[in-house]
Amino acid sequence: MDNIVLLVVLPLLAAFLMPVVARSSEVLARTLGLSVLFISIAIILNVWNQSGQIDSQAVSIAIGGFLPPLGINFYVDQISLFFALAVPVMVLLFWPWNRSTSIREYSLMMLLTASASGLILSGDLFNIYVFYELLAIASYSLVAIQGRAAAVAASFRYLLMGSVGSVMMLLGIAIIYTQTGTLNLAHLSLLAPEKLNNILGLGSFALILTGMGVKAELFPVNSWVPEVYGSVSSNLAALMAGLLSKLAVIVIVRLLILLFPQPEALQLMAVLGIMGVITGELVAWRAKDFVRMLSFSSIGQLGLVFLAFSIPGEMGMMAGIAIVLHHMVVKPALFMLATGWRGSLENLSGVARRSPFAVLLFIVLILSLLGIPPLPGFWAKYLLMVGLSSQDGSIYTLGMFIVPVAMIIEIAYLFRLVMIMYRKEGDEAAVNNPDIKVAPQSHSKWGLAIAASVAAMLIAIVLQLQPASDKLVSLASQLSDRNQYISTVFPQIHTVRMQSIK
Amino acid sequence: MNSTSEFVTSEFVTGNVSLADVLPQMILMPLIAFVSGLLMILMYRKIAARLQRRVGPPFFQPVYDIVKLYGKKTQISHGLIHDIGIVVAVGGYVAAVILLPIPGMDGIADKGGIITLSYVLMVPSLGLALGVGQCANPNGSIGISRALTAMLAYDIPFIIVVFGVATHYQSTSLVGMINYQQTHQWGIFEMPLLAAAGLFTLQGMMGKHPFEIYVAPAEIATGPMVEMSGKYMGGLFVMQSFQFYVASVLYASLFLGGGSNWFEFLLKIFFVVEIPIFISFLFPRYRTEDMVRIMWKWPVMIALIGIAFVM
Amino acid sequence: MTVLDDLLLFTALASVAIIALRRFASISKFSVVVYALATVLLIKMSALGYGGEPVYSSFTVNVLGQILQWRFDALSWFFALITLVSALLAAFFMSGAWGEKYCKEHSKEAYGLLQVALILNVLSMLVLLASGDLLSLFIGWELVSWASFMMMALNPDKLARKAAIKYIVYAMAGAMAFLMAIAMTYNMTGSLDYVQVMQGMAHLSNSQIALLVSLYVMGFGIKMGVIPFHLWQAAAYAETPGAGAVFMGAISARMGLYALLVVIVQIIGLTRVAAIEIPYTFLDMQNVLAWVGALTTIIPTYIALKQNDARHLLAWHGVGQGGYMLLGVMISDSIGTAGGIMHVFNHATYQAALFMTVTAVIYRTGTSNFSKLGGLVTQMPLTFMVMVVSIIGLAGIPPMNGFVSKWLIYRALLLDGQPLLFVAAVIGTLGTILSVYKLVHNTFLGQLRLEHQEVREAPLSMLIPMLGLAIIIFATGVMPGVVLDWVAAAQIAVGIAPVEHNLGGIELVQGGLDMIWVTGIMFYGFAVGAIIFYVLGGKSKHIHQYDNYAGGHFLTSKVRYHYSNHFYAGLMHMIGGWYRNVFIKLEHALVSLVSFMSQFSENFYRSSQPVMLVAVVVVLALYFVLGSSGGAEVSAGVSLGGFNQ
Amino acid sequence: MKCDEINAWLDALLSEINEIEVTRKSERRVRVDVPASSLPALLELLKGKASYVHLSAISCVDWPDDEEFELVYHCWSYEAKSLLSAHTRIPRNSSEEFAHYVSVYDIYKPAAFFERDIYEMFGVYFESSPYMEKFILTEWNGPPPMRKDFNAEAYVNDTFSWADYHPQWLQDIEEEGGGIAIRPEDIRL
Amino acid sequence: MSKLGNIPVNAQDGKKRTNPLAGVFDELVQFCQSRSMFMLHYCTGCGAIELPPAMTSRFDMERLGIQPMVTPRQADILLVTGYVSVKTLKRVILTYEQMQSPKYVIGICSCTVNGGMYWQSYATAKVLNEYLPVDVYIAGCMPRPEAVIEGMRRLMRNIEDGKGNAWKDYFQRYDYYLGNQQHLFGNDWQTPTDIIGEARHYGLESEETYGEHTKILEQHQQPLEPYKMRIKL
Repeated sequence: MDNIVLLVVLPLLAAFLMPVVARSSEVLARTLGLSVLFISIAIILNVWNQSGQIDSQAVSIAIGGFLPPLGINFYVDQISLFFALAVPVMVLLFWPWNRSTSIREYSLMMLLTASASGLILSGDLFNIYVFYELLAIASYSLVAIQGRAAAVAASFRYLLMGSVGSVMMLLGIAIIYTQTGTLNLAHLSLLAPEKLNNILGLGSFALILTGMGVKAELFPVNSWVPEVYGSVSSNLAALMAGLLSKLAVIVIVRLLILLFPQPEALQLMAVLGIMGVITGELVAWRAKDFVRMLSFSSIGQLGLVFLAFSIPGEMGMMAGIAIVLHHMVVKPALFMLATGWRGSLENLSGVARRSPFAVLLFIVLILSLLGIPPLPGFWAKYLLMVGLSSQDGSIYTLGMFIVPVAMIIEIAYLFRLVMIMYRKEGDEAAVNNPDIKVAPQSHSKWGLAIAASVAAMLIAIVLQLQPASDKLVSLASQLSDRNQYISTVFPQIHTVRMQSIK
Repeated sequence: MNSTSEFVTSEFVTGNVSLADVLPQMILMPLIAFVSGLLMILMYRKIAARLQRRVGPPFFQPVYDIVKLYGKKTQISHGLIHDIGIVVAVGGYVAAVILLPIPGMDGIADKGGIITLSYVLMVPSLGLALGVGQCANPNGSIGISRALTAMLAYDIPFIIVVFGVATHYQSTSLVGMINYQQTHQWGIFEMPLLAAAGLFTLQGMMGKHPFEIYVAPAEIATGPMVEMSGKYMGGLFVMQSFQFYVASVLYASLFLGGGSNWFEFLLKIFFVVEIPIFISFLFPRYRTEDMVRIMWKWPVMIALIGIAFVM
Repeated sequence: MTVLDDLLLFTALASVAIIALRRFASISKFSVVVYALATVLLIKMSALGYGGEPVYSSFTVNVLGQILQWRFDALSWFFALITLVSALLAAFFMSGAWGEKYCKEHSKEAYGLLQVALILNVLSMLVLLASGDLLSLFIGWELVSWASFMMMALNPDKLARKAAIKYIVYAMAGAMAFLMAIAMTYNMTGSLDYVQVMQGMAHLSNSQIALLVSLYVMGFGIKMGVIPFHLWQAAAYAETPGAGAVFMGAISARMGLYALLVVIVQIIGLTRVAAIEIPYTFLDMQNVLAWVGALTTIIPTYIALKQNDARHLLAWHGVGQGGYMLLGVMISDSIGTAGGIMHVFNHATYQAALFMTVTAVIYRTGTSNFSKLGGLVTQMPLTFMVMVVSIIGLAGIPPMNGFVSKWLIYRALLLDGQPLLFVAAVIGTLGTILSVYKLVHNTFLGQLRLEHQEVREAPLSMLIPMLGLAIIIFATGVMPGVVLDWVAAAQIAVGIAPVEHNLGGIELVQGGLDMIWVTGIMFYGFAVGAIIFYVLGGKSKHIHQYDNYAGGHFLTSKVRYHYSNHFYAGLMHMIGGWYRNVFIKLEHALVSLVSFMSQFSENFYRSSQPVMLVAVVVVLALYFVLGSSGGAEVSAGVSLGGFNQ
Repeated sequence: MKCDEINAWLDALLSEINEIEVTRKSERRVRVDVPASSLPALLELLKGKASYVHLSAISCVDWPDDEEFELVYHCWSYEAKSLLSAHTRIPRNSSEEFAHYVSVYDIYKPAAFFERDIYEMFGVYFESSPYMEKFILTEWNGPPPMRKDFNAEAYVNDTFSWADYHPQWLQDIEEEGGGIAIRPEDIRL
Repeated sequence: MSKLGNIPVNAQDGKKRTNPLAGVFDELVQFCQSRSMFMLHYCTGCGAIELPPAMTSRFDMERLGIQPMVTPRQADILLVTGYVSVKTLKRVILTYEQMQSPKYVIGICSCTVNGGMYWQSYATAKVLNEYLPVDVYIAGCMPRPEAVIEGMRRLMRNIEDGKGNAWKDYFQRYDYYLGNQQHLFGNDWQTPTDIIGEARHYGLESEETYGEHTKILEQHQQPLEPYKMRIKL
């Protein structure tokens, strides 16, 4: 169980070692990263197998034997383990296989892996900040390293927003620290009802939300998204849209559950989520470019996620997790399809004749994204709607009307695209369009395979709806269970508290 | 609702009609209708002549015309549908008159009621329209398009009147309505506004001046009749006599209490048909859109006010 | 395994098989067999049509605390019968010559896809009809929408693609309204099972019911194409490939009515709907819905009148006839609902037949444009006959079946004392008569064009289903009791008193209808007419179409002596100005609004000073936070403000 | 511009052109005799510069003795309210089938109608006129009937037959009980 | 040279009726035919102006059962009211052929008899009964309404007596009429009506129906077979 720490340590080491090793043997350096990833996956699978009880009981690991609140700890429950697994798996899937890739990029990928794993596992606010910064630096550099001028510009913008975000976050953490004197999450959680249930706590939440929101594509701080996704390789875009944004979301949610019990915090998140949904979808409606369309759609989906998590109670948690997981697999798959389909939408005219399978996959994926039953996306959306309608607040009612409108807009632009793809040969629009500069390329087999497996996974979930829904319920209940977190980290406190209640 | 307590029921309604009862009526009713219709046509032409200070046709002129037309040696057909159109046009009216109760004979009036009747009355028009269509003469088609427009124009007030009457009597059975009127009071006294609107629509239904734009002899060469010769034309003459009869009997049944005996009945129907005839020779012709406009304005308005009183 | 399991499983397997076999030539025959077998399975459940107990599926899914279940009751059975028979006839229709031509014109693949689309439509409709709770209803609903979309999208023309996109956006809007309604229902009643929801509904307030009804009706109404959501349907159905249009026109939009019957009539109950008063009017919600139905009969029918393409004309009528069904159901007495439900059957028969005839005409002549047709009756007499029978049904004139259902609706409106609705219904019927005459005249009557002189009758594979439908239209017109049996059972299933009927129609104290007598008398009349015509009149000679009165003009094949352009000119002088395309403008305005908002949002993402934006937003967020805390702890707020600088 | 001014101006204009003869018959009637070669130029001038925008008619007069056709172009000015008739003479060309002249269709569009008529009736072929084909006499195959050398009586006698005169018509009628109420000689005119 | 009143109507109806009732019936029909005449006045010339007074209140034709009709299909009498130019004659012939038998032609005004004041005109047909079988001529320039009505009554008497059979002559001597028509209109003359087919259909043909002119006609004629309603799968 303790070797879970290796998930952070090994990639970190690899990241620093790789440039060094590369000087002697390039091949070794290249394999080093991969082997670390494989080892990470093996570790997690091992942990999962060993401790079957993790479904019901989370585990806290004190690093270096120092117990929290003084020491730092990793908190391992289903959701964090799942994401910890997702990190190496997805990094592996979207690994820059290209032979010409510089070793620095591999190194940065390893850094990304390490920081992402750390971020999801940390049980400590300061560590979260540190890993977040690491993650941010890794991703700025990864964007910038793409080499293209547009990528550099995008990276700079990303950097600006990210650093402002970091400052905000640091500010928030500082406020929390001044208020409570601790940064351990479990400890904070114990103190929160007294110390943070006030205006300062709320303010710190707002700051942390804005800071983390930069990564999580939260509404006001997401204007980097389209440019970055548009200028980087599809692999990286898939990784960022699919994985990194979700990690940030999960961290925010965890903080929200543990530290900020105020309803205003939820409302703030709901407002920003709604704004994200509506602006993202609206702009995507006008997008003339496939990747840009996906980026804005991604913003919209993240808005949905925030809206879902802002619903108090388990229903919201379930809806949020469902959307997160669904988007986490679907969006990367879409980005993989985008590899062949860059450029103007008009480029894709009649593409269905050349690559029918890719278009079919595309349709399945967007159907699920839109929430068409019985595909998994529907159940997520269903939970969201039920959750929204169960709340009284006007903001949720607004959300309940905004989400369908957003979906209608989304279907309009996505199926407009599908229709373009199925255009007849010799269509006058296709022939005379000045926008067409590049002919669509064929997809890499790897990208198609990923998309196909995702589609297959979606269908498999449909066939196994019952177990999948059970799993979702247990995930949600564990994530939303504050007491379990506290009692896992501080077993003794829990018992004391229980006794005192009795 | 001023007559809810006096709920119209008819002893005929629940009784089963046997074919043996109906069979003689099936022969007699069209015959009566035909003969009365011929007389009405004669009256129409006579009144026209007298209004124009002419002598007018001899008594048997309608018969002469029909016999002559059927006696034509040669006649052209534009195809089977042309023939069938005439058959349906005549046959539809034959069916319609059996649905119209007259003194002593109810036909199958209680099997249909007034809604059915008003839709059966569309069958001849449709049949004729099909027949004319096959003539491949645009004059005919224009005529039919105008005739159907005219039907749209006068059917809306007509149907409002029918609704008002049926609501008033709480029944769609013509037999029931007539019985009620004979035992109580004529519809025209209970629903004067509806009766007035009904008279207006009657004018349109008869297809005479001022609403005869669809035949417009000088402009579209009598429209639907343009390619009709011999027995085809004769069929239309027969149909016209039925048309007069049906319109007047319907009106008499709805508002004038039908007829308890033959004398009264004939007096009523000839009186009813006389009014539109007089009107028709005093007015020039309306264009199609003006006809639609006038039909949708005055009778509809009057009938709606009438309904407001009845409801 | 119940029969329902068999049916669903069989259809599902058949869809898989058809998808797999779609490139083979024998697919058309195979699919006919499939639909025939499915129909047999359905007939095995025919006890349902006569008041039998509902048949449950043994297959359930437990997901997220919901038990999804499937069952068939009389209403489902009635709709399923129409679905399967339409599918069977459509499949038969496309199995022969039409299919070959379609393969030649498009491709074998396209034909296979059409078959796939058809079976998927049937499957999804069966799933929808079998749904036993709101969630499974929604799933079926969406499946139907997407299957329909697939069918529509098969036509690669630009117009068709546009129509399909429009459809799917509308359908999504409907589905979203439905989903919202389901979510609310769940939260209000705690369940989505029909029975429990029904019990839960009793405790809801009128305003809650009003909200639910509005949402549900919007969801279902979009599918039915009721005003103001009628814009998508006609173009979408008309542009569907021939045989597909037959099926779609017959039944697809009626799924909306099914859902409406289940949810509004059965679960919520029309008495609850009627109890909702609309403020500042004399109307209640039920009246409003009835008026929606009435307007739906009028407006699309008169739009149909202006069409110049047979397929579009028919499709617009499909929309209009949906209004009758809604109107009938909303009268809420046993006769009216019987009329509404029966009209589904009747409409399916004649609409399918009409689309088949038009498709046959297109098959032979290559066009359905009125200005390019005419005089085909001599070349395609049987097709003409089918069309005449069907248009008589569509126009609601005795003795065809359309009359019976419309009669029931009129009768119910009379009994209910609804003069304006009654007039509206009649205006719709009259408009129908006008436009069906335009249809039959401009395709089959009038002058035959030179290029159509060698046109032949539709091939047998297309004729057989057409003639079959014509027989059904007539037979159920003469003996409406056959259908009324099923309708009555369906009425019981949705909790309405069944209509009292006999084989010939309705017996009512205040004036009934006996179609056997009426038809008998009509045919007696025709016989008399025929005697007068054929026996008393002399011999006639059949002449050439150029031997025609033209004011002394000599007609030749060079002269087009035919009236099809601007058909109801006089009427259009009067009402032409009333066609203002209000709804189209409304739609455009909505799109423009979205476009405007989209541009507005785009500005945000284009902002060149993102950091400033972030700062502004943080300040705003803090302001929100402080504001929501009621202005307490001002000092803290000030200090935070200081930090921010 | 007033009528007088136009007239004065027109007179000045015409006086400058050679070979033409202008006769002002009244304030609103001008006759211009012009050689065939300069007629189109004159018309061009009239239309373009002198407001004679309306060609009311073209008439043709057959002068068999002179072996000439006289063509008269009637032009109307709405501003001057005056009618100008341009007379020209073209050779009759009796030996050939047609006389020839140029069309003024490109100046006055209505000329097509008149030229077609003259072609049919007089056999004057107008070069570059758009419709030089049969017009009113669709059944006519003979020579142009309005030429003075066309003998209509001979043609009619040649083509048609006549009903017999029935001298006893009055007796027949009187036998049947009819008759003439007022005899022709009693009619006072 | 044609002679009115001398029209050789060779054959009566093909079959002789033996049933005495049938004879009564025929007489009834003839009587009705004479009492109900729908006229189509082809207003070719000045004579047309005499018809309105004949129809309206002063003289009232309707008391004789005569009323105007607007299409040849419905009409029994063709009134040719004045000179007939060659071009008009074509239309007159077409109109006549489109009328349904029994049908009658009345030539009003002297122009129809012998060209009248247009006797010299190269464009006017002179003797109408060379091209159509004329039942009655009403001479005069123009005849008064009384004369018109008298002419109508003459026609009525003829019909009643079974003498108004000029229409049969058109079928039976079609070749003669066609020859005259071709003389004026040229050899490619034809109408869309199929007179020969009609004569065959109703048994009205005779030997003189056919001849050299009909042969010319058959060479030029567009086929006039009607489109048969038929089921060709």
